[in-house]
Amino acid sequence: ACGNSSKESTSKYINWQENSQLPTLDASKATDTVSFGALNNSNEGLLINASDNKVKPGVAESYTVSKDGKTYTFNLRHSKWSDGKPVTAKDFVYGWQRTVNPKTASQYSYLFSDVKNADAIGKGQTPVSSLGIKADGDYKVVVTLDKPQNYFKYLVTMAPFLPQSEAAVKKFGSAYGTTSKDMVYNGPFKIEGWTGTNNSWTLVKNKEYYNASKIKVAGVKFNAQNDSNTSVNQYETGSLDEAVLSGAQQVGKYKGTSEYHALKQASTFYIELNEKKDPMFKNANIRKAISLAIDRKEYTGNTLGDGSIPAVGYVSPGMSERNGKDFTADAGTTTGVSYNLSEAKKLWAKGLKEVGKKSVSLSILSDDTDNGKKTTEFLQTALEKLPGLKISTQNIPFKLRLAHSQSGQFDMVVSAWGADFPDPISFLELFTTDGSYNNGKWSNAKYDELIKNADGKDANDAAKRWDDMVKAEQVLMSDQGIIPLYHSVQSRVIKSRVSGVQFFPTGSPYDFRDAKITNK
Amino acid sequence: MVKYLSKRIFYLLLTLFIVVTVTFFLMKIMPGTPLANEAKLSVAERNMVLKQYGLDKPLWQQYISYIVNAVQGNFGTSFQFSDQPVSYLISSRMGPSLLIGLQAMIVGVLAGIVVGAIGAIKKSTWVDTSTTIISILGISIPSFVFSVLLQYVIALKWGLLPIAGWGGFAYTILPTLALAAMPLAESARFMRTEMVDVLSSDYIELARAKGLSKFGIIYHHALRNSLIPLVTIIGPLAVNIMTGSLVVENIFAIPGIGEQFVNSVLTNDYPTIMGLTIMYCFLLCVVLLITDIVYGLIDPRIRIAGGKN
Amino acid sequence: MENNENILEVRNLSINFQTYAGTVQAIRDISFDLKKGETLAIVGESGSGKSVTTRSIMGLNASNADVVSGSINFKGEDILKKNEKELGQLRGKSIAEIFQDPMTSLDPTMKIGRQVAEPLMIHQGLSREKAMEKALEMLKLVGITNAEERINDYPYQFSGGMRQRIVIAIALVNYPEILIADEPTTALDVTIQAKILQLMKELQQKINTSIIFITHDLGVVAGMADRVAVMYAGKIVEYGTVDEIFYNPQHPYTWGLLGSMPTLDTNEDVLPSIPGTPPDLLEPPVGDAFAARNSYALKIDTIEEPPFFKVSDTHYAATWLLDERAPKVTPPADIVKRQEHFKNRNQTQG
Amino acid sequence: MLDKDAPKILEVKNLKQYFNVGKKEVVKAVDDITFDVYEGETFGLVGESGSGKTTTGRAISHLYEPTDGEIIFEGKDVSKLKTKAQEKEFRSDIQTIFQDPYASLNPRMKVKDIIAEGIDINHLAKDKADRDHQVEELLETVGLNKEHANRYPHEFSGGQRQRIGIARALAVKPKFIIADEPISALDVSIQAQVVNLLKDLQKKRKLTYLFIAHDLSMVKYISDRIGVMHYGRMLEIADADELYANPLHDYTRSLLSAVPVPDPEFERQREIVDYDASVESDGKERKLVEIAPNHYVRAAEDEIEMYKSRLKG
Amino acid sequence: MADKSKELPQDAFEMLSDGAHLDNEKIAAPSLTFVKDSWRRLKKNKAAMISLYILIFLFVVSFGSALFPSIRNIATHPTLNNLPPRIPGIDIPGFNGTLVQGGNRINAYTGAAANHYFWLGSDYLGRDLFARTLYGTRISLIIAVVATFFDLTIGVAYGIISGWIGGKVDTFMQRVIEILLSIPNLVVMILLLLVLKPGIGAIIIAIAFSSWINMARLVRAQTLELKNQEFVLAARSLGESSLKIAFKHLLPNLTSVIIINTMFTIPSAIFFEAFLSFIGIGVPAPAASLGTLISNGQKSFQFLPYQMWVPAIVLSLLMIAFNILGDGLRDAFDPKSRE
Ligand SMILES: Nc1ncnc2c1ncn2[C@@H]1O[C@H](COP(=O)(O)OP(=O)(O)OP(=O)(O)O)[C@@H](O)[C@H]1O
Ligand SMILES: Nc1ncnc2c1ncn2[C@@H]1O[C@H](COP(=O)(O)OP(=O)(O)OP(=O)(O)O)[C@@H](O)[C@H]1O
Ligand SMILES: [Mg+2]
Ligand SMILES: [Mg+2]
Repeated sequence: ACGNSSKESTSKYINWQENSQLPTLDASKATDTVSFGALNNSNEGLLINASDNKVKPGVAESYTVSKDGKTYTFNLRHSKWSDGKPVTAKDFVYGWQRTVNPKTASQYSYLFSDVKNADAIGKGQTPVSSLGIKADGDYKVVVTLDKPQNYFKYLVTMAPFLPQSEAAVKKFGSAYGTTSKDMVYNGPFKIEGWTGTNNSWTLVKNKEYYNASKIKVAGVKFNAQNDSNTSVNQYETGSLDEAVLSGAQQVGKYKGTSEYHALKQASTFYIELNEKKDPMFKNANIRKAISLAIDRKEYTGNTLGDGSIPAVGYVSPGMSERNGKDFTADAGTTTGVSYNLSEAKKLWAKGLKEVGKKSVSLSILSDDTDNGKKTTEFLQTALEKLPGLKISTQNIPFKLRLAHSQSGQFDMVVSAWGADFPDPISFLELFTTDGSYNNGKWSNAKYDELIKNADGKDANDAAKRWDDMVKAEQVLMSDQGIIPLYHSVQSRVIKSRVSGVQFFPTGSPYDFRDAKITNK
Repeated sequence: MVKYLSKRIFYLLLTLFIVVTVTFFLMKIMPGTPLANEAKLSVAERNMVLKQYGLDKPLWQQYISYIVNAVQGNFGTSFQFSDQPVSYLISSRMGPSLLIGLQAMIVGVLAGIVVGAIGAIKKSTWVDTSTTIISILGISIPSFVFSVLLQYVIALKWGLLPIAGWGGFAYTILPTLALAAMPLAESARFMRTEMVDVLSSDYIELARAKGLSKFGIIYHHALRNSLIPLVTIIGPLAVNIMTGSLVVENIFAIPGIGEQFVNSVLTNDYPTIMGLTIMYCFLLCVVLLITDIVYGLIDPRIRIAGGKN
Repeated sequence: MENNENILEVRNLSINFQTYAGTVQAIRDISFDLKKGETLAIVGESGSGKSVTTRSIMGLNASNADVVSGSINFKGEDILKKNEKELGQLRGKSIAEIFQDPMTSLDPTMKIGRQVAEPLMIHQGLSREKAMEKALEMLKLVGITNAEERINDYPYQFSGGMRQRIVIAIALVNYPEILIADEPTTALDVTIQAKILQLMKELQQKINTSIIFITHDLGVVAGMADRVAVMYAGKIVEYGTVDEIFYNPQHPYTWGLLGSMPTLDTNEDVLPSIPGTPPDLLEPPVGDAFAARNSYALKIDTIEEPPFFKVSDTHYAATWLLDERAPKVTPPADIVKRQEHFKNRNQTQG
Repeated sequence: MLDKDAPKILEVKNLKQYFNVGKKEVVKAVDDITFDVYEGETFGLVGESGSGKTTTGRAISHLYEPTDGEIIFEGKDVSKLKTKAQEKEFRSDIQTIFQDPYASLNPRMKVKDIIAEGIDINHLAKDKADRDHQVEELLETVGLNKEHANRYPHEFSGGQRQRIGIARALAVKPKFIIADEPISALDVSIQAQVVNLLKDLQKKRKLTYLFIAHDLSMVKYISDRIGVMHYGRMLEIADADELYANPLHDYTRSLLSAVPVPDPEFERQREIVDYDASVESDGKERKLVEIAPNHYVRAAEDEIEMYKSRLKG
Repeated sequence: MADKSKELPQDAFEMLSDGAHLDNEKIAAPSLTFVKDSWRRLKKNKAAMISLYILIFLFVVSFGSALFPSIRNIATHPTLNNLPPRIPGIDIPGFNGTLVQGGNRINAYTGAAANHYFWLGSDYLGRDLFARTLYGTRISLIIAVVATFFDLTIGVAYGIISGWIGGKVDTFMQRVIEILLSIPNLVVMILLLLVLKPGIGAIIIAIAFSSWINMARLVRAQTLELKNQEFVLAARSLGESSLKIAFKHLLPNLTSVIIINTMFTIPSAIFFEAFLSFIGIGVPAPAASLGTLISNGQKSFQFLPYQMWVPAIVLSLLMIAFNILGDGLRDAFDPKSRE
């Protein structure tokens, strides 16, 4: 209606709200989106994310890929660290080695697993220097992979692949990356004002950046706070230029205004059924009945109301496309995500008979977030419409829930997966029989084979690989290996004076390189 | 006095020791590790991370080294902030909490004294009733409701003060008010009861018989005698404020330890939760100790007795 | 000693208290005078209205008190008509009071020197130093040893007897014209009591003050008083000089009081006692309030209140036994002995 | 007056009762006192506040475990009672009447149940009717009505309460009653009622009293023999008349000189004798010495002569 | 006085026959027990009586409503969610189904909702807020009552034992309390709730863990005082056993302290639960306490204010009523305050 009435500030800085604190600036240690966001705006990798799932040149002006898809050669431009020293190929070699080095204990080193010798180094079997990255002079980086990897260009945009200055790491020692001062930057912005524990930090234009003249804003002031009413109030009074919305009311207030931005996340919420603990879930009819009993439209529209979209499958839409066609469109089936209560009841009755039960009591586990609670409450009412099913609910903190999920302490759990990089495999690899996040232990030989092909034999053939993945998705859905619920959307409001901020569904959530402030 | 102090400090340490022990083992029962994406790591990588946090050793060794470290003020490394020592995390966020807590304590107690004293002096009149209602409201309205209302009305609707954040005195006013409601109510209540008692005591009667004016009686005799016992509720009030700060800091986005505590609970950052728990206990013990000592210092009746103990 | 100037005249004073249960008629139509320099003792049992009487002289009655009638004339002015401010100028200066309990009547958190100096600062406008000097003198006068050092001590550092001396110092520091002592020694041991009483007598002579002395201990009365008023159930039932009351008592209640207190040479097997308990002042009985406990009661006692009968110029008693129509009764043996002693003495004197 | 051949009902031998033993400030509430009480007599105990009178009484009724010394009641050492039955018997033989009529009755119990508590403990009533009957009788004994049985203590005046307390003590048919300042809190006019009642009961029930008071005139009136206590010590013991006629110890003299007497002529002549308590702590060893028959004074070796001459003079 | 010529009977000046008039031991006033007397004084305290009635009302309504299946079974209607209060026949803004959205007051009951009436509105799942609030009140009261139970058992027993036995035992027990006291109870709660499965059970255990301490201290202090009262000594010298003394003499005299303290325990337990709910570790859905309802409502307070106000008012009412009643009882039980 009239969200435009809110005041706007005239600051040269963009005031930005984050939901959680900044844990680290050490690219080897970062695990969360806030850190990724701060790192990718203050540092630049070989390539950088561009809109529409493309990449554009970063420190590497150009790159070539060998025929077999195993060797990448990056040609670096002349650029500087914020302390004035040049950024060279060695910095990449050092940064990557440092991340893979088991002594660093990086939690994202697995992203390197296709780089030659990475896994062996992680296990401490070979020296770090054997990693498949070499500096060819100061301005050429040569990367060797164990096997072709279709999405490698996306990986190198990510924080763990950023260059790191050996001199800086040595100089700051254990403090490296723990405050904004104990860090050097080679990106468009430097970070200032972060003590390592406080709730605010500022991206300030980096004069040493090779493209500094193209940077339009003086900087971005971040505030971490998690009370969404407070943020929206601050947004209203103009002390914030951006705020993350939560809940149907806030979304409802701004939806339809030009300030409202629904940012798709490459993430999907789904139910896993614990086939190991409750063998009845091995019965496909039961799995399907549960899925069919959920009215995802009503759920996302009325109960969540935060802009999330009903699941169209497992892989989230808008993340990757081929020949202009979104993966979900290619995989396009409604099986697995549609609502039909009468059919559900039929299948349920049939399934129960097959497993020889009359009634069952199940508990459903989820996070203790607002959405988590709403979800369990909704599912409870929805699923109890299946005769003989009694549902109890449990909501616990996220990390605790993860622990429960992984140790199999659940009947049904609402899980979420966000892709690391914009390729369907980032979703699909989860549900192979031995997939590390396959907590429900669903197993399907056909599926396993398709994934194996996509990753191995078809890895260098984009079309075949795509086809493998589409089929895998279809198998997963028609067998109801998991029950997708919705694809989350992050709803933000941004003042109209701010423009040009880029958002990405994976990796770093935003990019301020092209941001602009137009004060009226 | 020295003996008394050393005895008290011994009990303080004993309390802390018990708290450390209990929290340590409670935390160990909990599932969860510093790992963000455990499943994707190789066993070697996982062990590497665990080793970094000292979680690879047997439990009793972890316990002993925790105690040893804690004695030296080292509470380990946060799970949430990689490489950040918990002690630094706490100390760097202490300032805002202390500032707001102290302000709230001062404002609340002072206002409470005034309100309570007025109630007692005007006992059984409408003034008394209204001061009583004020104090009961202060106890009855949850601080989160109160904070939200303050923020909505004063900051958002009237635009008088910043909504939230940290940076200068103006930012501290609303959270201080929100936190001060409880101590105001409690101390007003306490003050009223105490003052009513004092006002009916023999020495007040004597003061009247001396010909002191009403004001003189209250100022010279009644106030002091009812204020002294007020010191004893400072400890409990401090707890109230600590509890309240969790909510208030969150709502007003204040980078204090209360906000951190909630965040740590939500992110299962065990080392930080433990560090903060010990911190809170320590603070509370110290407040209790100080109030006891101050009470002894300002009340002539136990000045000596306290010393002898 | 004989000085007929009345410094205080209480006339027909009646005070009620409003309580949930009804109206307590705490004192009913009492009148008495206080002469300059004399000591008037008021005796009577608990609840008979002694404190209420003195409180109204100080203008300190509780908020639920209700002056039904009467006046209290202090040097020609009615205390009951004064407002709080005027009363404040009177209290502690012209009229001072010593309270019963030395343990609780000093402010526990104020140094005693300051507490003694306070009335000086209020009423004489003395500076703090001057007032402290005078306070020190006063403390020496009431017998605080080492007064120079102890002036900075707190009340809890003193024994009960010492505290009572401090309370007396506070009362006397402005040389009041009237000193009200409401059971000043009840809480003390006999030996300390004796010392305090002696001190009071000495001081009275020094500053020539009039004392209203309240007690229920007739022994103390005998030692302190010039004149005595005996109260029962909110009324004065007999008053006279100390000798008249002790040696020629007329009211059966006074007989009872004197009889129930053995002297060191009482030998009777049974002490004369007053049976029963005092009446409830919520509904004072018709007639003589004492009738129900009086073994000498006449029928008229249950019908009509006795007026005061004059025994001598200074001695009055409110009992029908003094009416000429009343039968002659023989008081208890103990009293007869006293009356005989009185007769003999008067004869030898006269 | 007193049957001198009467047997000793109570012997207190070198009784010490200290408090806070083991802590810094030991309170020597009772410090080595010795005295006997004969059957049927009234032994008065006087002394200033804090001199240990109450403590002595409580030690005798075995509410405290004595720090040292013996209390022998009817030939048996009180702290060595073995069986529950012995203990029970002792408990019903010795009863106390308390000082504060307001604190000594449980405000939440009916008078009936207060009085019957001892009856219940010792199973002295056959049935409920018998219990009620006994209570009524006791109430009558102390001059109250049976209608009062169903009321609560707060409805009574001080003197009435004190009589309820006496009824409670009498309920278990004791032989020995410790009356700890039973009249100090009462009005003069009521005191005599209670004293008369106590005297009357003594006669009718052959009771022995330990009568504690600080009102010396009353103590003299009621007691056969009197002990004077000071700072936890017994300073003088003598027959009541003897003590008043020939007080030997300075403290006794001082006490007597301070007693207010309801006789103006006497009062005008009164002279207060001061007592300097510091003599007691001059380090000399003192014990009770029999200066005249049945007249004991706490004296050091070298003071005996002085007391003897005092007695003659 | 003589002129007051009253008809005097002939025998006016005769002695009254002995004894007959002398019985003054009768008590005229009707027998008033302690409880009756306190009740009388409480009745005079209007605020306390109103509070008492409010509490009785809330208890009866919240627990009574559990007997009606139509209120007890709180159904979700996802299509009827977030509707403001609408009471048939009432057309006052705030109760007529309208709410302010974007500056205009609009009717929220459109489409599927047109024929529904939610007296106090509905929540995000379309549950009736009236029924939810009753339910939440019930849960909050249950939590409070259980906390009280621990107060009355652990707290009272601990206090009596500590005070009565005295000596070393007392010193030790007091030390334990001191230690417990110096652990902020919020921390205790959070730690316990991390370990236990969140839910009413955990909250009750957590509250029980620390709520009794205050009671224990008060009871101990009072016991220490009573212990040396002469009526207790009297019982001891009659040979009454300790256990009986505790039950016959101590407990009845502790009742007022206990009752008064209970009046303050109850609201603080309710309050604490609300607080836990706010930081997200309260009663898990779909169960709800007043605290969870308020903190849910608080999140959308600016849009759907009734969702916070309704439970917040009930909570405040409970708190105020308990506090005023507690104050009133304190006065009523205090014989000193006898007018
Ligand atoms: N503020 C009051 N409200 C109600 N009744 C009162 C009040 N003050 C005194 N009384 C009543 O007035 C009567 C006389 O009380 P007063 O204090 O004068 O007695 P007293 O003779 O001084 O007794 P005592 O020897 O116990 O001090 C008593 O019955 C008492 O209960
Ligand atoms: N339980 C106790 N613990 C410590 N000290 C005690 C205890 N009981 C009594 N005393 C102390 O012992 C001393 C003697 O007390 P006791 O009560 O026997 O004196 P008393 O002669 O009865 O005095 P009063 O005339 O005041 O009743 C006092 O100094 C008292 O403070
Ligand atoms: Mg009085
Ligand atoms: Mg005593």
